Amino acid sequence: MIRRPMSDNPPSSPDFTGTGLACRRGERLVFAGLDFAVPASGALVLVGPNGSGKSSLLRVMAGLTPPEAGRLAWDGVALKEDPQAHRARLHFIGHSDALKPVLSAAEMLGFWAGMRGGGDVAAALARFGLSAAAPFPCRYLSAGQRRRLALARLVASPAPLWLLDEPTTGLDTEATAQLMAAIAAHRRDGGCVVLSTHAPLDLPGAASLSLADFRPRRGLAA
Amino acid sequence: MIRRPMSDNPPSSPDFTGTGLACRRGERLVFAGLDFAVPASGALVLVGPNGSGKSSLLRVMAGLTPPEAGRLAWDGVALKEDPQAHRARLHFIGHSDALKPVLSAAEMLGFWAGMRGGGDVAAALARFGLSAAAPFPCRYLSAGQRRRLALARLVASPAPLWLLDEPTTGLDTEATAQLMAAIAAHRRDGGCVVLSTHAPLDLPGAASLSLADFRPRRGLAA
Amino acid sequence: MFRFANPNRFMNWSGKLLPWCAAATAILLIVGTYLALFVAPPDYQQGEAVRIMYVHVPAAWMASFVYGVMAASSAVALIWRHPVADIAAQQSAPLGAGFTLLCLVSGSLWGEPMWGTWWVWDARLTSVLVLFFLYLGYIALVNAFDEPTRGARAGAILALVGVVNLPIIKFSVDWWNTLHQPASVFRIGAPTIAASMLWPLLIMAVGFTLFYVTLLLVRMRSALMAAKLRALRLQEFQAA
Amino acid sequence: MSAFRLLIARDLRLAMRQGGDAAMVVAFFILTVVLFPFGVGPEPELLQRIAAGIIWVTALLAALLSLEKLFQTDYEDGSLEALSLLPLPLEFQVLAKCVAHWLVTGLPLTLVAPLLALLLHLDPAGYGALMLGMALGTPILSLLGAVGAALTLGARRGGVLLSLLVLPLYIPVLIFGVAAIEASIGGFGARPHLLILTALLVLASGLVPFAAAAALRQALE
Amino acid sequence: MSAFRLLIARDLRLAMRQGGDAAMVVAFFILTVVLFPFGVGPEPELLQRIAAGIIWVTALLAALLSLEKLFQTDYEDGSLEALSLLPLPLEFQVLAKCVAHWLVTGLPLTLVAPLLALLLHLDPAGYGALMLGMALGTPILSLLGAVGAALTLGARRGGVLLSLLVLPLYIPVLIFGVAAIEASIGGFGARPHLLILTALLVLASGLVPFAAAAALRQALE
Ligand code: HEM
Ligand SMILES: Nc1ncnc2c1ncn2[C@@H]1O[C@H](COP(=O)(O)OP(=O)(O)OP(=O)(O)O)[C@@H](O)[C@H]1O
Ligand SMILES: Nc1ncnc2c1ncn2[C@@H]1O[C@H](COP(=O)(O)OP(=O)(O)OP(=O)(O)O)[C@@H](O)[C@H]1O
Ligand SMILES: [Mg+2]
Ligand SMILES: [Mg+2]
Repeated sequence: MIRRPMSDNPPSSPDFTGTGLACRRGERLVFAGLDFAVPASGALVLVGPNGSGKSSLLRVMAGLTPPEAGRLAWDGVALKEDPQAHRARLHFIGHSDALKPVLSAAEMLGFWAGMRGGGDVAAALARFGLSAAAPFPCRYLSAGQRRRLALARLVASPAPLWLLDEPTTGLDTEATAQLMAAIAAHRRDGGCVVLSTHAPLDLPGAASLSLADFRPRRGLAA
Repeated sequence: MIRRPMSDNPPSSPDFTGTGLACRRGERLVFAGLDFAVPASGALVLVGPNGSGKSSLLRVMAGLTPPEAGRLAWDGVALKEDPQAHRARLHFIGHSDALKPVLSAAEMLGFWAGMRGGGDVAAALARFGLSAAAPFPCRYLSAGQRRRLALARLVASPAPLWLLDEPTTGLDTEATAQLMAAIAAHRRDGGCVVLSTHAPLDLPGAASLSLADFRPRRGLAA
Repeated sequence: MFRFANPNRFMNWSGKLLPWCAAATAILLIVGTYLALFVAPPDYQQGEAVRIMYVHVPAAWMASFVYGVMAASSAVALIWRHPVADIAAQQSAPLGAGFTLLCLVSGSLWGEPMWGTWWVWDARLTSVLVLFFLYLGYIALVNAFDEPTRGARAGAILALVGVVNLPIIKFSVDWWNTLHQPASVFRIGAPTIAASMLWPLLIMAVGFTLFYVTLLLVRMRSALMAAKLRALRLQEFQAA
Repeated sequence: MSAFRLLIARDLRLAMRQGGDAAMVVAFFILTVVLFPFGVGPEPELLQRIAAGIIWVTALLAALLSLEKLFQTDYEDGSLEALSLLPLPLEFQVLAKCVAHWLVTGLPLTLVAPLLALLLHLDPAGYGALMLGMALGTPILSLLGAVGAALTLGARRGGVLLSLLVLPLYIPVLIFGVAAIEASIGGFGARPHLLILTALLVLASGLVPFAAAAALRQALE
Repeated sequence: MSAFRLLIARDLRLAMRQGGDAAMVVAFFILTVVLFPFGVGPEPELLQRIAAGIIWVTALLAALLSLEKLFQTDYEDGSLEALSLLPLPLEFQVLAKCVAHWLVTGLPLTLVAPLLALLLHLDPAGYGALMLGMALGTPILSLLGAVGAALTLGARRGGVLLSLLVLPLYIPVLIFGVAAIEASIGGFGARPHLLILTALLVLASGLVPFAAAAALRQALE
């Protein structure tokens, strides 16, 4: 893994970029002056101690939280110009799993895929070892099984940009390997991935961004 | 780590034991015929794939879920005989953090310690690197900071038995080291720890119990 | 599974009892209906409308009787954790609600010709209505949970709380009505019943009780089988 | 199936699975109406006089109670965040959720209203206006309630706060709903009042989705 | 500080921080009472006749609305699980939470009731019985409500279900609360009714903690 390569020598044709980003949560500036670039087929790993702003940056990238300063762009076009197009091109998996206890795993995944135009639900479930769980309501799933189901949304309907906040939380080694395989396949197809993690992950050629480097100095943030 | 040492050669004077345990969640038998023993100063690590019943076993140990079959005992006395004494002797940290968004970190920890008779809140916060966060309401905390605050309950008021469900979820390396140090100190004082995890942890002399070995066979359970 | 060990015994004896119950129910209801419609005399005041009584009064009796059964089985379920008692309480509730509704509807139909209105806020009528809501609350609560066992336990507690409250509600409703409306014109009369009316009424009452027992056994058996099936399928999911 | 209809179908399915939502709203409606005779006494003439008012006030409260969870559960389990990141604009999603909410609450309330009118001895001449008024008014309650539910999202004690925001907005619906009944009992004809309700409905359908979507976006920030 | 008082103090502090719980219950109470004149018309004689009933019915609904979250938020954020594992028996914890709930809802409702009586032209002879009845009756509402709140924990659409369970149980309080007012307006003296309310309060304080604690335990299983 290379540390912050993008500010030194940015890749030639970046797909997803941010420049001079700052983010405020509540009344506190979490990071400032942050640049990143994720090329097609690229992966960016967000690291940093607790509270350094990894989740906040992912929310900014998804368009959930507007950045306090700076600019986000996809293929050079600012996101602000067409937020709807940005939503259509991304998958965001946050800390919560967005599952309904009374719907079955297959129904749940079918709904999320259907809202994005449909996809192969059965194959996605199989990909994360959930085929046997398909007909059962989500209330029966354990913490790790729920996480697997949330991640299955990634492969059920295609989207070029994946934003994953600590995706391996609660996964066993088998599921972690399945996720890494899904990410590798996605990148082979030209997709981008940004994810945060505290555990070392097996992502060949991924760039790493340490949020600790962008902590705003006090006084500067006004 | 030794695999299931307790069924082969049980320790001489076990403190916390379970024999022939079975657990039902909803209408399904999750595990059956499970024995364990944790001696004073001992640690037991629960491992197993997603859905194998680690969380369920911890809830049974805490007395939240009554076991479908089997017997739990502390120093040879069955827990059923005095559930209140069992509650007084344990700390259980589950998946959720039990924090109120509007209370400050110090108030929150002060409440939980006060309900168990009081303890040194400031020292506990410092132990998990939260001294600076003490005056801020919990809603300002990141996922990892929240987890640290939940874990600080362990050291704020003493209890001989710690039950921890995937305690390192969301923690950075520094906080993980702080937790391991707290566990080591607790064990030096004669305390027991049972925890579940998917990541390898640095727990010298801990026994390991794989839940996958106790999956009930169909037909046998009737 | 452990918890379905003794239900097997229940399935055995209920299977044997069921045909007898069903046959007795059919005979009593047919005889009772015949007597009520064709043998019993019309009332000198109320005319033919009095025949509603043969449905209305047994239904009213069953409404409170079934609640009693429900509360008793709930107590058994809570104290001894007996799964069959749980199922008896749960499966009784819709039947009890049905009898209560039948009492309300038949009473309203009777009230139209007798009092010129479908409904008055008479104490006895009102407490039947409240009983109906207690049934509905119980049914809603039992079905409001993801886990069937949780609903059963919550329902059992509710049924017991309700049994403490039912007399209080009944007593306060009586008081309320006499307070607001002394010497009501609309009192349900207690006519001195002639033997020619009493016999059909008693036969219908026994018929209703057996009808309830029959339906209850059928419902309990199918609920037990459904639970077994569910457990089997879940076990399959886990084994896979 | 279009995403719009898929969302309605999901909400209906959730309502069905979760143990009869419609049944519970109706039960609350009936129960509250039943409480009033206990409070004001059982005399038929008095009840007849206040019947229209009680039925409408209670319909307001029943709609209100069921509104609290319109976005709440989706918010808490992360579904709302995921929904807001879908290609279907949030405005349409709000509309879809209002339609589903009306189908499981407003519609059954409308259908059960005559029964309560019977219990409270409402003059038979008012039944038509009651039903029509409810049919026009309950969708307005769902729509206005959606704005309130979106605004109070994430607020503590959302339920009580929601009531505070929404009840004043419900007053026009209450006034015209009752006026329609009283007019047709008095023999003047309920038409003007029902036309006003229709106008309110059109207005609400046009404005609510934007207001509610804006509120949802800022709740998610 | 004993654990019992610590728990009350925490609940009070949460209520204060979360934007004035008491203020909101009172506001809901006032608003609903204000809706009625819109529903039944502004004639003072009519309002005077139904004043006691409306105030009490509305107090019931206000108490109900604030009850929904009595255990809900603690349940959802895992606090309830942690509380149930404390040495202090769950029965006492239920009692502590009921006390705190009454302090932030029942007490302010009691204090504001005379103002509403004024708005609805209640006969001045009834004020004493209204205040005393509320002071005795609102704790019963908190206690009975606690059982309902514990039972519906984790249930779908808890709010509406809670109403369905609890409103029938509230009927005796409503009846005797109103009866006390009418009796003292009629000159008979409200004592017997108030004594019955006292008896109900004693009964509820004795039984509720056990029922509610049992319900909570099974909710956490
Ligand atoms: C919806 C309306 C009504 C309800 C809810 C209702 C309820 C009841 C109940 C609960 C009983 C059982 C009392 C007992 O045995 O302890 C009963 C009995 C009876 N009802 Fe009704 N009733 C209604 C309307 C009527 C009407 C309109 C009449 C006829 C004028 C009527 C005549 C009777 C008679 C004759 C008995 C049996 C005598 C007795 O046991 O006191 N009821 N009703
Ligand atoms: N409330 C419940 N009702 C029914 N089944 C449940 C319930 N909770 C869990 N289960 C099932 O019980 C099994 C054990 O769940 P548990 O949460 O104990 O697993 P776990 O070992 O902690 O898994 P993970 O590593 O994913 O956290 C799972 O297969 C799950 O599907
Ligand atoms: N809603 C909020 N309001 C105010 N401050 C917040 C909010 N959410 C987070 N913060 C603060 O912003 C900072 C960054 O939080 P964030 O959740 O992005 O951290 P993180 O890097 O994801 O940490 P972790 O590894 O613990 O998940 C933290 O210091 C936190 O205290
Ligand atoms: Mg984070
Ligand atoms: Mg687990």
